[in-house]
This record gives sequence, C-alpha cells and structure tokens, in this order.
Amino acid sequence: MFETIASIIKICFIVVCLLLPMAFLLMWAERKESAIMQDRIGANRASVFGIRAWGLISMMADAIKMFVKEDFSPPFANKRLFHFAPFLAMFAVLITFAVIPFGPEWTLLGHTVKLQIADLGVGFLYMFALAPLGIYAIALGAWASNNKYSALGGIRAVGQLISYEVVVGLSLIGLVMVFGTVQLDSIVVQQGDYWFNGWIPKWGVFLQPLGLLLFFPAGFAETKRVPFDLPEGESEIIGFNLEYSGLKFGLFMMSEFIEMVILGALLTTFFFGGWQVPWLFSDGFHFPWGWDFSLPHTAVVLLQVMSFLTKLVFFGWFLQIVRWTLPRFRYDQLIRLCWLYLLPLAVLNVVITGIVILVLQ
Amino acid sequence: MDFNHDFVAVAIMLGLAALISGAMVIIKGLLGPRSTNPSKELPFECGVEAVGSPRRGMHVKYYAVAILFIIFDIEIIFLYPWAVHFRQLGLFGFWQMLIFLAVLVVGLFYSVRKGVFKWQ
Amino acid sequence: MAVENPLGDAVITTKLDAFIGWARKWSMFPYPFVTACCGMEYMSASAARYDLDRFGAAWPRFTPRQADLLLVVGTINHKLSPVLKRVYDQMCDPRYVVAFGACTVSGGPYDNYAVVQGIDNIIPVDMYIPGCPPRPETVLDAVIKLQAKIQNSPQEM
Amino acid sequence: MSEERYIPRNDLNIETMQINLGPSHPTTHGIIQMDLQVAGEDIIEADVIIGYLHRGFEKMCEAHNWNQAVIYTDRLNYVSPLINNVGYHLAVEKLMDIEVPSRGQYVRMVLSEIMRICDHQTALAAAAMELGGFTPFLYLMKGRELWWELLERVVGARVTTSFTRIGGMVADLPDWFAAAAEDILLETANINREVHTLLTRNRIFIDRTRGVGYISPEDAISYGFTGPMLRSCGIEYDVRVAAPYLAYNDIDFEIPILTNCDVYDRFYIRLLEIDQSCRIIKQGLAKLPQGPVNHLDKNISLPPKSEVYGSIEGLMAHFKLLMNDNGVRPEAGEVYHAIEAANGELGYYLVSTGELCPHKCRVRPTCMPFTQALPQMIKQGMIADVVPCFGSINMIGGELDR
Amino acid sequence: MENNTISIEINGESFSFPPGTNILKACNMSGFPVPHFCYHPCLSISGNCRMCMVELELNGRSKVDVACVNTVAEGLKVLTDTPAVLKARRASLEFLLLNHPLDCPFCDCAGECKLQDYYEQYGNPEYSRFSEEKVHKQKRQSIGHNLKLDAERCVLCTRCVRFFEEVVGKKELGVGHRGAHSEIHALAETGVDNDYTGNVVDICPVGALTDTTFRFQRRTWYLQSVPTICPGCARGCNIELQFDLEHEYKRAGKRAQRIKPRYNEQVNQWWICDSGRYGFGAIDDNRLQQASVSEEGQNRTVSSNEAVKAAAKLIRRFIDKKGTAALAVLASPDETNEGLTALRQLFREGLQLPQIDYRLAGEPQGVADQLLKHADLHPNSRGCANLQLEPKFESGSLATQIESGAISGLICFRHDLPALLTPQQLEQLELLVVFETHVVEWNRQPEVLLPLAVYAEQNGSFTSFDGITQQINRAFAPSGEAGTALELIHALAGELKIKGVPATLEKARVLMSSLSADFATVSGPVAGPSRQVSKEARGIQHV
Amino acid sequence: MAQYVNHDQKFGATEAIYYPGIAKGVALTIRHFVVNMWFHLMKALRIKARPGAITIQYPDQRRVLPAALRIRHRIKLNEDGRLRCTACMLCETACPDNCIYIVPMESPEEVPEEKMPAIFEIDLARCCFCGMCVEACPMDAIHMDTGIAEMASDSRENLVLDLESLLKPGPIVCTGPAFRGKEILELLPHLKDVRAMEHQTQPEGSIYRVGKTNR
Repeated sequence: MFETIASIIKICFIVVCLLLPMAFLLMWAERKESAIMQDRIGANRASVFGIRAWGLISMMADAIKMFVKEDFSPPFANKRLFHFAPFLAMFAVLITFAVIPFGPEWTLLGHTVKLQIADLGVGFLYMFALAPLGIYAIALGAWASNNKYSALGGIRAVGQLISYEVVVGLSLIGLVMVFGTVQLDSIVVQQGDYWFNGWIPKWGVFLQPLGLLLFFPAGFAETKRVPFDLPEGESEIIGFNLEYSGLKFGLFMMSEFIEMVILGALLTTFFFGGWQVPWLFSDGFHFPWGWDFSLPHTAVVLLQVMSFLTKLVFFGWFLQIVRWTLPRFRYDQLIRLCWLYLLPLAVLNVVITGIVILVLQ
Repeated sequence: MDFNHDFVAVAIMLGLAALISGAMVIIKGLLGPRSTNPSKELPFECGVEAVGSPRRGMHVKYYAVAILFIIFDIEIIFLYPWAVHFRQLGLFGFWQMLIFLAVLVVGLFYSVRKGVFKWQ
Repeated sequence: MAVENPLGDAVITTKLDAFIGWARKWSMFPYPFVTACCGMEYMSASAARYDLDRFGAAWPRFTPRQADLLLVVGTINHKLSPVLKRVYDQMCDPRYVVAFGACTVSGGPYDNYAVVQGIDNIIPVDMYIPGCPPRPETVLDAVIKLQAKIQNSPQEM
Repeated sequence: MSEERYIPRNDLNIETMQINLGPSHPTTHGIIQMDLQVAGEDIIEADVIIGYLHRGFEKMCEAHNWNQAVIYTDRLNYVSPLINNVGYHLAVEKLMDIEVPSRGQYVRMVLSEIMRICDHQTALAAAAMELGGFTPFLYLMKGRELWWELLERVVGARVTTSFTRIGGMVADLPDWFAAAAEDILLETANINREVHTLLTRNRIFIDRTRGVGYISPEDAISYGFTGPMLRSCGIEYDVRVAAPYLAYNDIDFEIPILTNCDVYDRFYIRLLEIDQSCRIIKQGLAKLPQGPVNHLDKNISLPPKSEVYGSIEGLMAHFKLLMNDNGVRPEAGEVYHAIEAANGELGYYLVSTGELCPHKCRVRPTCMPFTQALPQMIKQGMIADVVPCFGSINMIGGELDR
Repeated sequence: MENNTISIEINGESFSFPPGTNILKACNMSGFPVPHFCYHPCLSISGNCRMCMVELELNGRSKVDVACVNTVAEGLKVLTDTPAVLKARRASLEFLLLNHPLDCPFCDCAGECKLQDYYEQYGNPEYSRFSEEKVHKQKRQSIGHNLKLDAERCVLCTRCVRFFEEVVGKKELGVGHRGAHSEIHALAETGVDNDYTGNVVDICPVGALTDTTFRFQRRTWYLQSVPTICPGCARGCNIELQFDLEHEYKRAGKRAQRIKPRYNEQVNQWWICDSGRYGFGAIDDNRLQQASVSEEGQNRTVSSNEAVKAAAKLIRRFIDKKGTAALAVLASPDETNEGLTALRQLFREGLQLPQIDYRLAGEPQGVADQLLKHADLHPNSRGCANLQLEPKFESGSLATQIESGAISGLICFRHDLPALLTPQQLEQLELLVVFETHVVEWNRQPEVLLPLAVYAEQNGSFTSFDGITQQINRAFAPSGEAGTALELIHALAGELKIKGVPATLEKARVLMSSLSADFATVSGPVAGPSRQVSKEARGIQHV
Repeated sequence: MAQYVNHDQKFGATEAIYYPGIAKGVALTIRHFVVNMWFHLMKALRIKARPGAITIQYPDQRRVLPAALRIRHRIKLNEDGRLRCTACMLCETACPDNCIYIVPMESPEEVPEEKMPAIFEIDLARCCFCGMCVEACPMDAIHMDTGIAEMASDSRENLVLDLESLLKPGPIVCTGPAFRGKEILELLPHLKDVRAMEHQTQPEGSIYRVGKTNR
C-alpha cells in the first residue's frame, strides 16, 4: 500500500513537477536561449500583473492560446486517427520516464523509497519497447492528415526514427557489457565507483566515449530536432503536423520537448552518472585529496536529486545550443549517416568493448 | 525486488499518461471557435489547389530501410542478453557474437552494394 | 460562438474575455505571406535588432492551420490574389490580418493593371502598416496596436 | 480525392506525386511556384512558374519622368536597391552623354559596394536559414542592419534608397562616413568569420551544398549566367573588369573564382566577395576626391537648397527642373548600359523620344537566367535540394517578374 | 536682287527682308529666335528690356546692340549667339532678376514664364551676387475686374501699356515712379475697363498681371491644350482651349480651365475679347448628361440609343399622321458644319421636310465693336446659311405657325425654346424632339430629349461671318452620354432608314465642299490635341 | 586594377568526421551565449555594463533617428508662425505615387504669400517615402523628419494626414541631432553601448542649410 502511494506521489512528481515543467522550460529555453545566443532578447513583453518573468509568461500565453484556438479537423482526413495521433505522441513520451532513476534510495520514516517510478529488471527493454510508440503517432498523424507534405514528413519520420532506433540500441550494448545489467538503477549505482584512487568517477562517458559519441547523435535524431528535423523540415515540407491546429499541434511540439528531457535523462543516466555527485557517498563527501564532509542522509539524497536535475537542465541547454547551431541534414544523408557510419561504428564499439573487457579480465 | 509493485507503478504511470494526454485532446476538442468555408476544407498546399492524392504507394527506398530496421532491431534484442552476461560467457561468447555481428555486417555491406542507400 | 450571458451580468465573461484576449495577444504565430520588398524589413523586424519575438509574434508557422496572424508582406498582384485568399480561408479562427506595407494597404506606387489596390479588396484587414517598406518601428507599433485591438475585442471560444 | 493521376515514370513503375512548392512557401522567399513531380524524395520533373510578383515595372517607368522612375528601380532588386539606382542613372547619363564628377563616382561606387555586401549577406542569410541554420541568419542580418543604419543616416531610408538622381546623388557623403564605415567593416569581417565557423567547415553544410545544383560552365554561359553564379563555374567575367565603370579602374581588388559549379561554391563565393567589397570600400573612402558630387549644370541637377530658398535664380532653376514639362528630357535615342550588380550583370535598356518620360525602360534582370536554369538544377536532386539550390540563386521576385 | 529688299547675313546665312524690318523680326523669321520681353510684333518698339542683344557687324565694325530697335541694312551681319551676346544677355537677365521676388511657388505664371525660360537657356550658371534687400512694391493690386497686378514681378516691358494704347485705343495704364521704384499703375481709379483686358495677361512675359478667373486654380504645367475656335460670336477667333483631365478627384467635373488666344493673321491676330475668354465655364457647367423620353406624362431617363430609337419612331409616326409640312426642324448656328450637313441630308434630302430654319425670332444679339466682337453671337450662322437651312417657302415665324397649327411637330437643336416660345405655344406642339447641350427648365417636357456635345467635345468646323471655315478640335470626350450632332443624326437616320447621311467627318466634308465655296478649304491646325501646352503655342501667345 | 583569383576549397579529414566542424560551431554559439548571458546577468544585478543584446526594446527604448530620415511628413511654419506651404504643387508634381492632394486658395490680405493650401492631404497608404516631395519643396515647408514611426492604423481613412496633423505631428517631433562622431556604433555591442535615448523635441531641425533670405 505504501509503495502504491509512494508510486503515485513519485509519478505525480515526475509528471507534474518534472516532465511537464521541464518541457515547458525547454520551450522557454528554445526561445530565450536561442535569443541570447543570437544577440537578441526574445519574448519578454507578456506580463501578468506586471510580472514578466523573462518571457516565461509568454509561454503561458502560448499554451492558453493553443487551448482556445480553433480545433480544426480536416474533412478530408481520417478523423479518428487524426485525433488519436497527438494523444499517442504525448502518451508515448510521458510513459517513458517510468524507468529512469532520479535519485538514490531514500529511507523515510522507516520506509525505503526508491527514487524511480519502476525499477524494472528490463528497464532498457521497457524503454525500447514503449518509446517508439511515438513513431506511430507521427506516422498515423501524418497519414491521417491526407496532405502531401505531411505524408512526406510522416514517411521521412518513420525512416529516420526506426533507423536511429537501431543505432540507439546498438550504441548502448557496450554500456550494458560494461555494467552487466539492463537495470537503469543498477547502472547508475555502478557509476558511483572510482578509478585511480578515487580521482575519476566511473561514469559512462569515460567507460564508453565512443558509445556516447554514437548515442548522442542517435538519441538526438530520435527527438526530431534540428539538425535531424526532417519530419518537420520547415523550409522544405513545412512539417508532418501541418494540418494540426491549436493544442493538437502543441501536443506534438510538447512531445518533442519531453523527448528532449528524456534524452537528457538518458544521457545523464548512461553516461554522466545519473544522480551521482562526484565523491558524494551515502554519508557525505570524501574527496580524493583527503577532505571529508559528512552529511545527513536526507541532505545527500536531496543533493543527488538536485545533481540529476542539474545535469538534466544542462543537457536541455546543450541540446538547444546544438539545435540552434547546425543546419539540417538531407534525408539520404541522414540515412547514410545512420547505416554507413553510426551503425558500423556501434558494432565496432561492441567489439572494442568486448576486447577491452576480455583483456582486463 | 517486488516486480508486482513495479508493474503496478508502471500501470499507474500508463494510466496517468493516458489521462493527461486524453484530457488534453478532449478538452481541446470542446474549446475554440469553429468556422468553415470551401477553401478551408481542402488540404493546404502553399495556397494552390492540390493535384492528386498523397495516399498512394510510397517509394520503395523507404521500405528497404524499414526492412533493414526489422532485421537489425531484432538482432540487437539478441545482443542484450549476451551483453548482460558477457563477462560470464568469456572469450567463447565473444567469438560467437563476433561471428554473428560479422554476418550482420556482411548483410549491411550487401545492402549497401545493392544500393539501398543510394538515392539517385 | 460569441459568449452570451443570460444573467446580464457580464463580469465573468468579460474577465474570461480579457483573459483569453490576453493569451491571444501575446501569442500570435505569424504566417508570413512574404512576396516582395517588405520582406526585407520583415526580416529586419524579426531579426535581432528589432526582435518581433519580444511580442510573442516571432515564431513563423508556414501552415495557415497553426498561424494566428496573417502577415501580408509585399505586393499582391492579381495572379497571386487567389492564393492569398485561399491561405486566409484556410486559417483557423481566431485569425488576424496585417497589411504590411504600402502595396498591401493601397497598391502603393503600383497603381496599375497588375496590382491589387489594397488587399482589403480580397480579405478583411485588421491593421494597416503604411511605409514602403515600413520601418521595423512601424511594424512593432502595428503589433502593439493589434494587441490592444485583440485585447479589447470580444473573444470567440 | 477522385482525380488521381498515375504517371508511370520508369520501368519500376514508381508512382510520382505532384507537389507544389510555393507560391506561398517558406523556401520561396520570393514568390515563385515550383511544380515538382517526385518519386519518394527524388525529383523527376520540375517546372518553375513565375509571374506572381509582376507589377508592371516597365509601364510604371513609362508613366513617370526620368528622375521619378528611380523609385521603381529601387523595387527591382529590393535587396540592393542602390545598385539598381546607380545602374539606372548611369544608363540615363550615358543617354544624355554626361558624366558625374569624380567624387560622385566614388560615392556611387562606395555605396554600391555597401549594397553588394548587404545583398550577399541577405542571400547568405536566407540560404542559411532555409538550411535550418537560424543563427547564421541572425548574425548576417545583424551585419546587414549595421550597414543599413549607416546608410539610413546618409540616405534616409533603410531599404528603398532612391538615392541617385540624374547627374549625381540626393546628398553627399558626410565627413564622418569613413570613420563609421571603418568600424562596420571590422564587424562585417567578424561576421564573415563567424559564418565560416558555423557553416563552411561543417560537414552537414558541406554535404547539403557540395555537388548540389550542379550546372556546367557551358550551360551556365548558354543560360546567360552572370555574377557570382557564373564565377562559381570558373568563368572569369565581371562587368567591373570587362567594362569598367565608375571608379573601379582605380581600385585594387580581387574577383574570386571557384570552379565546382555547385551550391557550396555559390555560397562561398559570396562570402569571398563580401571581403573584396570591404576592400573596395576601404580604398574608395581613402581615395575619395574632394569636390561636388552632382553635375553642376543647372538644367540637369537641382540647385542647392540654400539657393532655392535664397535666390530667384536658384528658385527658377529648381522650378524649371521640377515642373512636369520642363524636367530632364534626354535627346531621342536608345542606350544599353550594364553594371555589375550583386547578382550579376544588371543592364538597363532605355529608349528616349525626347519626351518627359522614358519611352521604354527595360531591365536585364540578373536572376532571370538563374531561375530559368533552376529546373535543370533541381531535377538532379531531392526535394531537400530545392532549398539550397533556390537559396543559392538568390532569386529576387521584384526583378524577376518586374 | 529686287530693289525693295535688303539682304543681310544672319549667323553666316543670307536672307533678304523688306526695308524697315527690324532685326529681331528678321532673326525670328529666319529661324534664329532672339529672346525678348518688351518687343511685340503688333506693338510699337520700346526697346527697354535689353534682352534681345545681338552682335551687329557692318562695314567691318561690330557692336552688341538690341535687335528690336535696329532695322536691317544692306550688308549687315548679325550674330545671335556669340560669347559677347550671351554675356550681354546674361547680364541683362541678372539685372532683371535683381529685384524679382521669390514668387515662383505662388506665381501663376510659373511654367509659362519667359523669365524662367530665358534663365534656363541663357541664365547665369552661378547664382545671384545680389545679397541686399530687394525693393518691395505693392502686390495683389486689383486693376480691373479680372486683373491683378503684382508690381514686384513686373519687368517693366510696358507691353500692357502699349497694348491698351495702341490696340484697344484707350490709355488705361501707365508707368509711375522712377528707377528701381518704377511700376505700372492704372490711370483710372476704378482700374482698367474695356473688353480686351484679358489680353494683357497673355502678353505679360512674367507673372505681373494675372487673371483672377484662373488665379490659383491649376498649375500651368498640369494643363493640356487643344487649338480650336471660339464659339462666342461669328468672328471665329482662334483659341487654345486649355484643360486638365488628370487630378480628377480635385477637378469636381471641371475640365476646361482657361482659354488663350491663338495667333491668326486673318481673323484675330493675337487677341481675343473678354467674353470669349471667360466663356469656357459653359463647357462643364450645368450640362445635360443623359437622354430622356417622355411618355404619357411620365418622364424617364434612357440611354441615348433608346432615345434615338424613340425619336425615330415618333417622327415616323408623326410624318405618317400629319405629313412632312407639319414637322419643323430648327437647326443650330452653334453646330459644326459637319453636323449641319448631316442634318440637312437627313431632314431636307431624306425626309424632304420643307420647314427647316436655324434662327428663331427674339434671340439675343450682341454688340459689335471695331476690333473683334461681332453682333452675331453664334459661331456658325454663315455655315447654316451656306447650307441653305432656311424654310423653303415663307409663311410667317415659327411661333405664329405653331399657333396657327400649321406646325405641330418640332425638332429643335440648341435653342432656348422655353424662353423664346410661350408655354401655350409649346403645349400646342404634338411632337417635340430636342437636342440640347445644357439642362433647361422645361415647362412642357419634350417627348425626346437628347444630350449634345459642345464644341470642345467634337471635331468639326465653323464658318465665320466673313466666310472663313476653320477647324475645331476635340479636347475631351463628351460629358455624360452626350453625342455629337453628327453621330446622333446619323443614328437617327439609321433608325429612320434614310440613306446618304454622312457618318464621319470626312464624308461630311466631302458633301459639304460640294455645297458651298466657303467649305472648300477648312483652315486651322489639323493636329489633334497635344499632350502638353506646347512650347510653340506658348511662343505665339507671348511673341 | 582588379584581377581574377581562384579560391577553390578542399576538404580533409576534419570535415569528414563531422565532429570538429560541429564542435567549432557549437563553441562559437556557446561563446555568444556565455558572453551575452554575462552581460544580461550584470544588468540584472544592476551593474553598469553594455546590454547583452543588440535589440532595441522598441516602445521603451527608441533609436536616435538621423536627421536625413524619410518618415512621416510634417509641414513647417516659418519664423513668424505662418504656414510655409504656399500650395505651389511642386510636391504634388514630383510625387511619383500621387499621394499628395492639395487644393490651393488665396490667403488673407495680411499674409505676404498670396497662396496657401485650403486642403493639404498626404495619403500615407500610397506614399512610398521616397522623399521627392521634400526635395521638390521650394519653400522648405514639407519635411519627412518627424521621426514618427507610429503610423499603423486599423483603417485606411486614418492613414490620410490632413493639414492639421501635418502641422502638429505630435509631441515627439524629432530628428536626431547632427551626427557626432561614432554614434553609429550604438549598434555594435562589442564596441559601445546601445544608446537608449528618449526623443527630444526639436521642431525646427532641418537637414538643409537655409541660405540668405533676401526676399
């Protein structure tokens, strides 16, 4: 019973306090951050009672406006699929977060709570099984729209997303080989180890640098953001969602941003130590140069959760930077990049990892 | 590990996600003005009238990629259990999987030579 | 569907109207119907120096379904006018039209056989921006005035 | 959708789909319609439909007098209006057989080069934006904005300059101009570097542009390409060298040549030309001679305002020039004069019958040949290639459709 | 070489002129125009503007002198554009402009001002060296009912003074004060008062004398001009009708702007009387725009075509019922010869009507004077007479015939019937078809009322009282649905199935010329309306 | 003299492996971000620094507008407070768009200029802001230097300026002061601050030097 209540609280926390706000923040960052790096100001005029909040209020206006915008359902479309697709897009990204640990075990009032919604033994498989639901959402929405641009966008999306799905999967094999588990929590815990007398944490980024270089573009491609925004391809085919109006379009957009949050979370979890803070152990900091700070358990947990969030925010920021820096791929180049560069390299990564592990054994 | 409990949590997650997404879609369906006119009921194509339907056979190249995906994705699923138990399997397991991967790579090479990724 | 209040007490509806009007005025996704010279100033107005984004009106949506604001930027001639009309028709409510520049307002210097003498002959216009092309300040001024107009008009829901 | 058209294209019976890019499409930043037959991502057939911005340039010029017509030349290539002004009035002056004083020529040259920079920056910005690079777009826009704000202080307008008159300019360059231009030149070079960093050494960008939109040098010549488009095909032709006008003969500069005939080279050559324009501006401002900018004949250029307000002679000369039946009337005859505009050879063909208005005012639009060649360029490629191809030809609707 | 000519050399070419010809005239006639302000071929020489400087060379001695005062002499060599001459002219101009006010912005003469023209051609490339305060004189003086004098702008050429003295024969203006303070002033307290005052505005080379009717109405460069003939009286003065068809929004329907005389040696020389000059208002004011048909007391507006059809039906029915003798036609002496020819063809040759006239008893007569004015206020009475548009047999005036019932149908062109016939007489008419240019108060509505074009709206010709047939030219399209007499009569003939009525001007001319010797030559500029006020036309009006 | 120079580009391994080029680009944008963010932060902390963006925050900040600007028209009064315009119609004649509409009338006896406009309208909807009317005006009456960019309106009728609004363009009749050195650099945040200057009332600023008046 306690676990169920805890789960509900955790889920509410994740969804209400983490995913949606993070997506919201990312949308804000999308505009504000791009503005700052482009020497401009970005949305800052919208205000409530004189509070402008650096343009955050503008995002609120966007959301409200999308709610009260005309809900256009094209008579030439397949109505059921047309309305189902945005639902599916949102649903698919919301559920993915279930297996990502955002904190260590927390002993609270005698109960031990895992700061993770579901520590499934098949965490990886859960993710790879459910995340691609989003592909269906796009494919269905694009097809249902019955518009040539969206049809092109849809078929591009399918081609792109399934291709990079393979690389995402393959690039993480090395990581699984290193950690010997597909349980995400376990992976994070193992990243709390250290090398070289505790100087360097055993984070995925050090264990699998090539894996990171492969996973990062592949994961990025899964979020359909520039330079991988071919399904949208605004200046070519306007986008797979061009017949959607108001919030239905907003849901597609929001799912993209949540995907970015998830990508950030996955990068954090796999390669940057998850909720681990370097040299923070369950009883406090133990620095390799000999300094020690003991901290109460709750403080440690909070620090670690904060660490997770900070990393998340950083990757959100970084992904935006990349998104606003690069031009867009072409479809065939994208596919070639995936199958001819990333995929063989991922295979190579598996082989190299195997050799290294065998040698070290 | 209480698997039951974790799956309950997943179920709750699924339910909540469905609730949120569904609520958004349904509430959106109720709000907003509505109007129509003959032009609005046509698909948008840069302001000119669309000729022909989008719903017809897509180019075969897209399907070639999809077929490759099916092959490789399934193989990757095979790789996961192998990777988890890689340390236990040792060198023999490594060679086995190397052969397996070699076959895959040969397949990939074959498809490259067949021009799956060539678009013109 | 206009909001009717059978009680005659319009407090709630006007508050709601004001609220929705507020949201709509700060979130205008433009559909830039860019044809000619004014496009240069539209680029300037949306670029860093003048930054239309500050008014929540900088994210161009190139599909009329998602756009709120039809920015008709540049000369519309008779060959192009059906295209403009169709794009306007395909927009979702609520929609606002800005005639950007002299050519769209009145035909401008092109008082001849080829050019539509003001797009208000084709579609209703909410805001006229004179200038050939209008300076970015004028564009921003038009956006501010349009926001006031949206805020003060009854909102359809 | 009942009217399905199945067009068997090849042995595989690949169905093609007809897609319209434009008239109102983000790629077509001028208004143009591209009617594509696509099989998957490949373009099988391409048809370019123009005329969406026809606004009767020639007829309007014929209805306005020789000086008034300049406002219509502004709106030809609205990215670099001043070059158009200069070209038009050089043609009129050739018709009237007069020459602007040497300061006037230098001023025209410097302003033309500034406009060339703006034009290239805009073209590059648009091309970058359409490839998804919004940040380079904004950086380049920033650079253009600098020049515009400088020009605004001299000319009074940001885009439509209408700055030249027969026999000179509306105003002289102020004395602070060189100092201000110096700083902006630095910033322009800086922005150029940033664009290089962001794009030209980026594999994604190279892939998108290298080898795309190929057109052979022979085809380029037979289509009538000029300007950067032609020079990116390795052909050495520039009106500034072939038939020097203004003060280009006194200036030391390079004309970059590239030989790959593709979108990358067209993009790159514009960046290089910006650098060269900076050089010309720098030298031009350094060499700027003293003296009047306007032709001194009272029957050609307006008297100074102080004379108009203060003396009956000035007032009468002013009236004689401005009253409709006493304005400038070139002798009957015809003339063609070409200059190197940002996009290539911009020529004006004028016919005078000795009347108040041009009898005929035909412009050789620089981007017309490019647009004609566009179907050939994009037919080799994919849908996504339309974007860089179109961006690289820098089509300007006002000039194309006139 | 004949005895009575003197041969001189102008710019290297030799010409011969009668003795006594002044050099300015000689140069002008030889195609080497010499600028001048005060000289006018019709006026005495005063030689005060010093603008007509030329270089005269006789017997190896040369000097720069005014061309107007000197007359031709055997062996004289004249050079009109040597540097010395140009310098002298420049100096003259600079002098004339010393005290000239900066009035071009509100001077009506701007655009047709000789000062401006000569400054453009001969003026100083440097601007004025005069930096002192200019002499101020009185502006805006009213010196006659239509004249305003601006003394500051005056260059004291005294053309106006001489015009009144020598042409009109009344000394009404004079020059007062001395030196830089000299100015023109009216001798009488009430200002000038004669019938030719407007001409001084034309001959004034600058904007000193302006016309109050045209003052500030329109800038001269907006005006287009067409050469035509004044319809004011039988003199047939040649005029330029100046009009503005652009700027429609501010014209308020007013097209004709002013009338300027046009030089014709035989008829009016350079002049025109005031009543002709200010008569252009009738072109646009109070015009009949649409045809109307009256049936059983119901009056309705119809198109001209329908009205012509109705008229034809009624005429046919009337003739069938009452015969041709009861139907009278009243042609108009204001119509063109061509229109009258068509009328004659239709009614006299075609329908064989005996009762055709062009006069009506009691019509107003003008007062003739010795210069231009003629008592007959219609431009084409002679044309009517030439075409024999007179009743075939005398049987009393139209009024008495109507009263007697001999005439019960009337087709009338442009006569003020309500004023000339009593209401009873009009009531007695069974059929009244009226072709009219202006709106007239009808106490008995005509059965058919057709709008007619005025002279400015059609091509054609008028024959003056002394038999000179001169062409009039169309300046603009007829107002409303009006048609020319030629068109309407041709259409009517078509409806009446009468052949032989000319449809075009040329056909009418052919027919005409066989009818009277006066019509053998139609004089006048054949060219259509010119786009702008031509420089040539302006040159003549200033001479 | 100009010469043709070949600039062909060759690509090597750094381009082939994507990452270096991308990293350079990302580094550039990050640099922009960090630098701008630093100045934003300084400003948020009320520390005097240049702004973090080149943006003009329009209704709150305004640019210093140059005197040569061609923007909304006005008609000047002369030193005695009389209308300068004498309805000479040169502006109307010079206007390529026919957007000026003048009806002249005779002015009262006491005014030296005999003629004045009864109606003077400029249709901003037509106007192409070419400045030819200013150039044509012989009386220094019409100017386009009000600095008023606020011309947008929701009806075309409001875009017609009548004589009254031309004479009283509003409180912010402005033109920037004459150029003082490096003012243009207001745009370059790397070199100088964005100058946010409120407009000052300068009713009689003219770009033209008015010469001797010896009328």
